[in-house]
Amino acid sequence: MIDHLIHMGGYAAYVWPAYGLATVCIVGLYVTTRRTLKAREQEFERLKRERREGP
Amino acid sequence: MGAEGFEQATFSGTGLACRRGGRTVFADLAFNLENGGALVLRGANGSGKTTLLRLMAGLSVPTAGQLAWNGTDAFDDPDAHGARTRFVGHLDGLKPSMTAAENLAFAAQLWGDGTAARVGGALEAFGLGRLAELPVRVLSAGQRHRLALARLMVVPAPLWLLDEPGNALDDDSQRALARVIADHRARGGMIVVAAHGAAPMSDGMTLDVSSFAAAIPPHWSDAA
Amino acid sequence: MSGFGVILARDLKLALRQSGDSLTAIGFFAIATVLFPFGVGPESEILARISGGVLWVTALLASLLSLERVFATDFEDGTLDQLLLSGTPVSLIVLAKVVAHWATTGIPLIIAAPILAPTLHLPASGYGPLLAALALGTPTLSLIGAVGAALVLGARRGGVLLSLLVLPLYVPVLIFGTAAVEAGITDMAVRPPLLVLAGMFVLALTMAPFATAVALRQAAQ
Amino acid sequence: MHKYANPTEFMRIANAVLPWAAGVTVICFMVGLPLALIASPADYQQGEAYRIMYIHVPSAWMGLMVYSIMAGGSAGFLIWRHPIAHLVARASAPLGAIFTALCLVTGMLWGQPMWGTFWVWDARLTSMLMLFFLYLGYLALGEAFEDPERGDKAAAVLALVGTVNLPIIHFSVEWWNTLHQPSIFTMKGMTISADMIWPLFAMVFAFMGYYVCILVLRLRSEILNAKIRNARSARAAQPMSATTTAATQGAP
Repeated sequence: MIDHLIHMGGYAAYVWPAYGLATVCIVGLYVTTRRTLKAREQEFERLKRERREGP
Repeated sequence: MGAEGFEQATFSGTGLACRRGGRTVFADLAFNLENGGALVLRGANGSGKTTLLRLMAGLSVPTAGQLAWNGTDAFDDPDAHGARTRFVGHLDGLKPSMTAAENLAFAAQLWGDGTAARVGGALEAFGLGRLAELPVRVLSAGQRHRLALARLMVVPAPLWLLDEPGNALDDDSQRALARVIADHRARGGMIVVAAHGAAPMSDGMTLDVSSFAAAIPPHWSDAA
Repeated sequence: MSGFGVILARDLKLALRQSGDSLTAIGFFAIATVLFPFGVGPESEILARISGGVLWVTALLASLLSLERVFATDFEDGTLDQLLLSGTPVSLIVLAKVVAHWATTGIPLIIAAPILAPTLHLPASGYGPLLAALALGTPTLSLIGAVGAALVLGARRGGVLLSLLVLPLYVPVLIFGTAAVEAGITDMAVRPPLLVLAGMFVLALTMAPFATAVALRQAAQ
Repeated sequence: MHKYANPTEFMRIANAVLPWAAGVTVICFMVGLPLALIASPADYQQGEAYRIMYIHVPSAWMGLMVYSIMAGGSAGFLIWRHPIAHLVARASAPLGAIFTALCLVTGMLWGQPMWGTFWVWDARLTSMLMLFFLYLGYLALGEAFEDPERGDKAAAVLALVGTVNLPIIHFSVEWWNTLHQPSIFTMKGMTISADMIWPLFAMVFAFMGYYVCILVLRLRSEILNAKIRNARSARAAQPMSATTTAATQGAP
């Protein structure tokens, strides 16, 4: 069963890259979105702290 | 200048707010102008004088408030409002490869009946008579600015909006500008001038644009 | 004369004074067309086969080349503000500008196309449809391109950006323009592709000036 | 201004939707992937290669759906003056572009085993290629201006112009395809049998759930970005006097 999954009836060279690319896109986009969100949240907090304490 | 006066009109703004460069520049700004009225806009750099002038001309759209001509919203018919407005900004709006006279003649055709008589008079008023046939690219910055001001007179319009007209002018031109403005107001025209130093008219009402910065309502992008 | 006529007359006068624009458009059209035989080889069968497509692609790029200046010069020297305050509806101002661009670029391309076609061994039966298709297609290219030209006013690297925005919208005109020439060459009916081109022209004529006017008013904010 | 206009209200709903969308995404992927990869039978013609369809079709569908959402957001912003509708469009655009690119690449990976060539000028695949360029134009135009709001408005107009042109492009490409291409190369040859429907549905809903999740995160990010820009430009615009007096008084 597993080797059938791996060989994909001889089309492994096409099916797996397709699913692999989809995974890279989906996970990659989630990670970058998460990272920019966190960076901006920290920047925003810093700006708010700075404004409260005066320049 | 033609003897015809402008018909009765009031030009007013209520609760005006405008954004520039991702920021609200002023809010809840109001003004009222009658025939013959003059308004001088004061305020530090970046306080929104130019933004307000472009808004009054209908070039910018306010984010709040109403700009009214005789009570009707100016933005209901932007073309009509444009036709009754003359705007002289930082850019002169002249074609370098065309001569001074051609530039004014184009304005005369575009805005009115295109009679060449007024072009000559306009050039004379600002001492540009002998430069009429020179292409604008050979004129100095001061001469170009005077040409842009001369264009105000080519076809009469009730509302004049001038953005720091005095900057590049020598004393004679300052006096010529003051005379032209006085005559415009005498015929019932209105004028709004953004100025730093001396305003080209002495009895104009003053409006400090930066004083309207305080009333800026919280925008969703404010840091609060 | 209405605002439309005044603006058009001035732009044509300016174009005559600086006739460089149309010369560069024709020059680019010529050199780009002549490049293909070097790339594809001088054999006449291959060249004849692709002549319609090559002429159309190079004409399309030549028209795109001069599009950026349609509003940019007026935007930079402040004339755009004076036009917007002239009481002439902005769509008419845009139409005047587009007709001026078409006159300085489209017409020279239509004139130059049959002169250049022999270098690609375009069969004799292809000349008529080529001229008809260009006559209907180049105004559509100017109209659609004007939307892009207004959108990129004041943008960084406006020229490159303009081609990225406008070329995908040029594909339908390219497809049916080339199809008209192909039909002429292969003695098929030339009317259908020309009718579709005419349809696209009318659609562009009605919608593009409005979109361009919105973009121009945004640029003048 | 109706109540979804200010972002705190809008984001309150978005944040409420997020966990549900995440749930749907995870479940659909967990159901869809095994079905797609293992359970559903091999296609009698193409063998296992057709399994690429379970990525290709949903991403094509998402590419188109996201563009229509962008058009809706842009229209809401330009025509009805909704102050943050354009943020939905700006936040969705990169997602739509990635889905369209994924559709194109998976189409090529599918084309190779089926027809021996990576790129097939099939009508729908070519239309997706054009859609990808429209996305690139939208993304490039949005970032091309110093004043961010100028970029928003210009990109919104482009999204509407693109929406009007997309059917025309598709019609032209469809006609052009039949003119030049013998029909064997088209994707229409694929008949979707009943047991292929469920994995396809699962994958489509998984993609949609994923889109909603990322959209909510990106919306938060866009709103924060606007606040950061505003705070910086507000400080820059403070009149000279205010900053000097504050400096002389020193920190409280």
